[in-house]
Amino acid sequence: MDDFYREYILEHYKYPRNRGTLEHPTISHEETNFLCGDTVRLDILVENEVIQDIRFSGQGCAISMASASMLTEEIKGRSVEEAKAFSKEELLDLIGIPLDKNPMRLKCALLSLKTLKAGLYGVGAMQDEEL
Amino acid sequence: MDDFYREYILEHYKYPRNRGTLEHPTISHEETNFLCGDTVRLDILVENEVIQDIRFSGQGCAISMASASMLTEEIKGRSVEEAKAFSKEELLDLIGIPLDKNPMRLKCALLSLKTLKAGLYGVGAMQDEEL
Amino acid sequence: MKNAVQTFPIFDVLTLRRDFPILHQQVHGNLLAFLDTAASSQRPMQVIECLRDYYSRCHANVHRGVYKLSEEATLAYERSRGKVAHLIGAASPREVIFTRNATEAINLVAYAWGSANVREGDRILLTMMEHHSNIVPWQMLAQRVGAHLDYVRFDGEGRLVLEDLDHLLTERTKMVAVVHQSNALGTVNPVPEIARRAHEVGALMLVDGAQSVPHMPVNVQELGCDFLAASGHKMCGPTGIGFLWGQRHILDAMPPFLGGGSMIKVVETDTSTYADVPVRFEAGTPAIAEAIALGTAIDYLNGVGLEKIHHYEHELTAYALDRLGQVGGVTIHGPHTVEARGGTLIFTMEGIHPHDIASILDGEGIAVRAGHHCTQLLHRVLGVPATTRASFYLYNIPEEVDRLVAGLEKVKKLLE
Amino acid sequence: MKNAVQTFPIFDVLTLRRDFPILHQQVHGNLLAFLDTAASSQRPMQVIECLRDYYSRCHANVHRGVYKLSEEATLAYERSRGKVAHLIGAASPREVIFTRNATEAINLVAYAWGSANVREGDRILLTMMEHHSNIVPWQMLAQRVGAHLDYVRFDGEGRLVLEDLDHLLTERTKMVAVVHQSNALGTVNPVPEIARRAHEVGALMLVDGAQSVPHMPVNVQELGCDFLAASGHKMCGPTGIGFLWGQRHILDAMPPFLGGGSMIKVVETDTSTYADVPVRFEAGTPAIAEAIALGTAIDYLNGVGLEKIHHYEHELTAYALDRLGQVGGVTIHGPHTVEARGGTLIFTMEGIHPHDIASILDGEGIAVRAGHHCTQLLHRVLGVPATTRASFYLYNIPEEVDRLVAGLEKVKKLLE
Ligand SMILES: Cc1ncc(COP(=O)(O)O)c(C=O)c1O
Ligand SMILES: Cc1ncc(COP(=O)(O)O)c(C=O)c1O
Repeated sequence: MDDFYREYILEHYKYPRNRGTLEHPTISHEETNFLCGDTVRLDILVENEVIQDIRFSGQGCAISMASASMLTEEIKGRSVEEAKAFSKEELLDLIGIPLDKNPMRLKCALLSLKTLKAGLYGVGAMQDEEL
Repeated sequence: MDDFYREYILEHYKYPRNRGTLEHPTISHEETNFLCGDTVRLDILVENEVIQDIRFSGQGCAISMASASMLTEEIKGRSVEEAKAFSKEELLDLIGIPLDKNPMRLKCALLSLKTLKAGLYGVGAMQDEEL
Repeated sequence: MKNAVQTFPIFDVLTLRRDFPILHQQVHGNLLAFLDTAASSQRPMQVIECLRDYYSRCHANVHRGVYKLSEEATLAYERSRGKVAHLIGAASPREVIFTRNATEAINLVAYAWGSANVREGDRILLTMMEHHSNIVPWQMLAQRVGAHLDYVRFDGEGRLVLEDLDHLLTERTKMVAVVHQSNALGTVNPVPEIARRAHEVGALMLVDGAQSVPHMPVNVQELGCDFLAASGHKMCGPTGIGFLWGQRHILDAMPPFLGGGSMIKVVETDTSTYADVPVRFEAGTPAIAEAIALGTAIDYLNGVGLEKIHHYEHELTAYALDRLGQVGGVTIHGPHTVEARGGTLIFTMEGIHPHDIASILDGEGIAVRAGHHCTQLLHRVLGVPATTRASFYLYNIPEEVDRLVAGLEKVKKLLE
Repeated sequence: MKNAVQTFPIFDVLTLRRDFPILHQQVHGNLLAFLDTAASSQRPMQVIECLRDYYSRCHANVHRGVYKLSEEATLAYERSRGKVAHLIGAASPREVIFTRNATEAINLVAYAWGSANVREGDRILLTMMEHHSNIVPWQMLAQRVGAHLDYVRFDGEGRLVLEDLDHLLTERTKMVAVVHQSNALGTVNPVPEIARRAHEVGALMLVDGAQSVPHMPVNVQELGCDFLAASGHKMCGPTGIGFLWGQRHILDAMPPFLGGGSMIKVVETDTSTYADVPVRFEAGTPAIAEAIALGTAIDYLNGVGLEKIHHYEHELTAYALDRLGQVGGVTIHGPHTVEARGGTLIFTMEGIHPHDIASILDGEGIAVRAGHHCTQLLHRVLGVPATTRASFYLYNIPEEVDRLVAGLEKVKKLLE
């Protein structure tokens, strides 16, 4: 849908924030969307229960990459507790596009959040509805 | 269908010809219609390649019993060769009802012929389309 | 018999019948009296229109498409899974797997769960009133792994002999698979009690709900079972769709059944990683339109109310038991009261073959079934190779019972 | 682009499109251009009406009913089996088994034939371009019995490397399972030659005809194979129906797959005697309406003519290969000429993710698919995780190719 590709999204896609890796991350976690093979890896530096730094790498569509860019921007500097509580609704708000009616694209948008939560909780995988 | 239950059929059903068994049959064969559990057994006495005597036993619906009665009546005295060549069309002609449009009842009508042919050919079983 | 109709004012059956186009046709010159719902029900216009609408407006393959049609088809398909879950009180739609029919659902358990959990010497407990679809898959499993089958008997009233559980349920029993409502006798079995007993020895409990889910409120939590199987075509839905419900943790631990598209995460040359439930058990393109239309059928049944349908069928069955019981030479097999029984009854007529009964009734426009109704063990216990079966649903009326009785009198006149 | 339409005067596509109601809708403000038939085709009114008519006039369960509705349903169901048999040149309708889809058909062979015939150390030969539905069932079989899988490679043009057969085909090879037309590359494989080679070492040959049966004349005698699998929903038929064809003597010798109603002769407590083919493999209530409507779909395809459809798709594909090849940054994977290829093509665009392509095209009303198309092994060979796929059928027009090209230009403008 054209609607997905707003300026705002495209800007994050073309000029991603926090793209890259960390040398000594406290947590490093990677998730794959098996429906399309997209991958997001997050390197997170935690100090005093606060996310001091976070970087994302991987490959995927504009939606998943823009979502990772926005999420990392939003979450950096927050406490781990706050990050754990960050909901999928908040992320979708941030992205600002009506993804709820497209299950496939929703998965793209939520991939980075899934990676974040699985990483912070230290679990292997996470279902969409647990976000 | 009411049509099946013509006087002629009912008469054969209520007063079957050749019902019973033979003491020393040359051939004795039994077939079951697995769709309904109906059974027809034929005892056949062959002398000089001619069917000298034939009896049927078993249980089934009016159609299968009347058909066995008519078939045995028709086939008695014929040569084995003729009996083997007796076709399902001939039997249906004899019964005189339009069974070709009802596969279930067709099976009832043909059970006795199947028993006859399998018995004469000495094979274990026979498909409808081989009759 | 307009009067009779008014004796069961649970819902307006005559108005409801208008939803079923097939019921308004003549068969051999008489209005169709369809008394074979136990084999397969008829469908309301709403379900037929749903199929038409789906194919005319929104069909596409599900799950992987990012374009609008596929999106809509996927949402409708998953919404339907939710409707099934809600209907049977499942904890989550993820516990519902779409299959072709109840038969495939039971085979899925026998193959996927069975092969992983049943070992040589183990036992599977069935009953003598099971449908072949709840016998043969277990026989095949037993033969594959060297397990054994046991059977609970039923008594002269068509009730399970629960005392049999005392010696048949042992530590070796791994599965108890029981029909909820018999498709022949009509008996409704005490599933919660049997499930409790099964769990006491560590066995799982599968309920064959093919005949109960369409006709009464069924709640898997109240039944206390582990698996439930049912068929869409018996509950106003299309053919080609049915479902298996299973406890989430049991499904999660089960290996897949059919392999193919959708049910995988990663495929490599020698091995694959499988998707989560329920998709793990839905290989290939599912029966999309059929699943969606099953959702519409569930909406329809909920609209009338399953409690009401059940009640209505009780009234109709009581009437039928009474009227048929008065026809000379007729023996009804199964419970003679409506307590814990559904609207399906089998009978025999002294000296007259069931096929002849069904054929002659067909001439009157009355559709009943003759045969063993896929319950040969049950018929062997009854001592007859075949019976005639009349079965009712929300669209049947007392007048059809009267026509059945009149038809049976004609049968007697013709063949006696 | 009315001119373009007139360049392929094989049949009157604009008139024919009127039969497909779904094609005349707007998606996001644009006329739908449906280019995802390889996932699932659309249906003509004739098929939709067939379903409606069946449910409104003649539904009843098949095979065992003696009353009129059941008679008619049974005849229609069996007539449809005959249509399938005729379509693929089978020796007899008895060689045709109805399944849910191609996936179930292949699983049926892997379970029923496989478990009885494949032993530890045996080998099964596939190709790297197989659909997951023709890989995973064999992996599961191999794991059950301890057999091994081999794969024929494909080259840079998407053609099978037939020389691989020289060393991969051995006395231990029991089954060769090959896709007839690839659902990704579009390649049409030389099945008769592979079948001949398979038979030389005593192996059987299964052909995955999911993408060939809908699009070209397919004759099992000419292919020389032993099994053929296909899906109704890809050939103008409903979802929930597909078929397996097998050589009669092979089917006759096969043990059953699913157990249940209909597929038995005699059921006893411990064991059962099974019915003859094809019923032995159709346990439970089949997808009756769907099978009948598949027959109507076959009538429809025959009415247009499969030879003509094939020819028309060739013209359209040649046009698409030409036009797409000129879009900068687009790489088409698979044969670049229409020789031995069908109307399905996958491509990638430099630096742009297939999901974005499909999403943006959706905004233009163009439905294409993005992903691995259930061919992960193939995509791993290509070195890309996903591609975009456009696929054609008898209802597509050159104008839709032009819109696809224009859409891709828009994608580039937006994302580059
Ligand atoms: C080549 C091929 N084989 C098998 C299949 C599986 O078909 P279905 O999903 O209908 O079982 C498909 C369809 O996706 C296919 O394209
Ligand atoms: C009690 C019971 N179980 C199982 C089945 C099998 O249902 P299906 O043929 O739809 O798989 C039936 C239907 O005949 C049934 O009545």
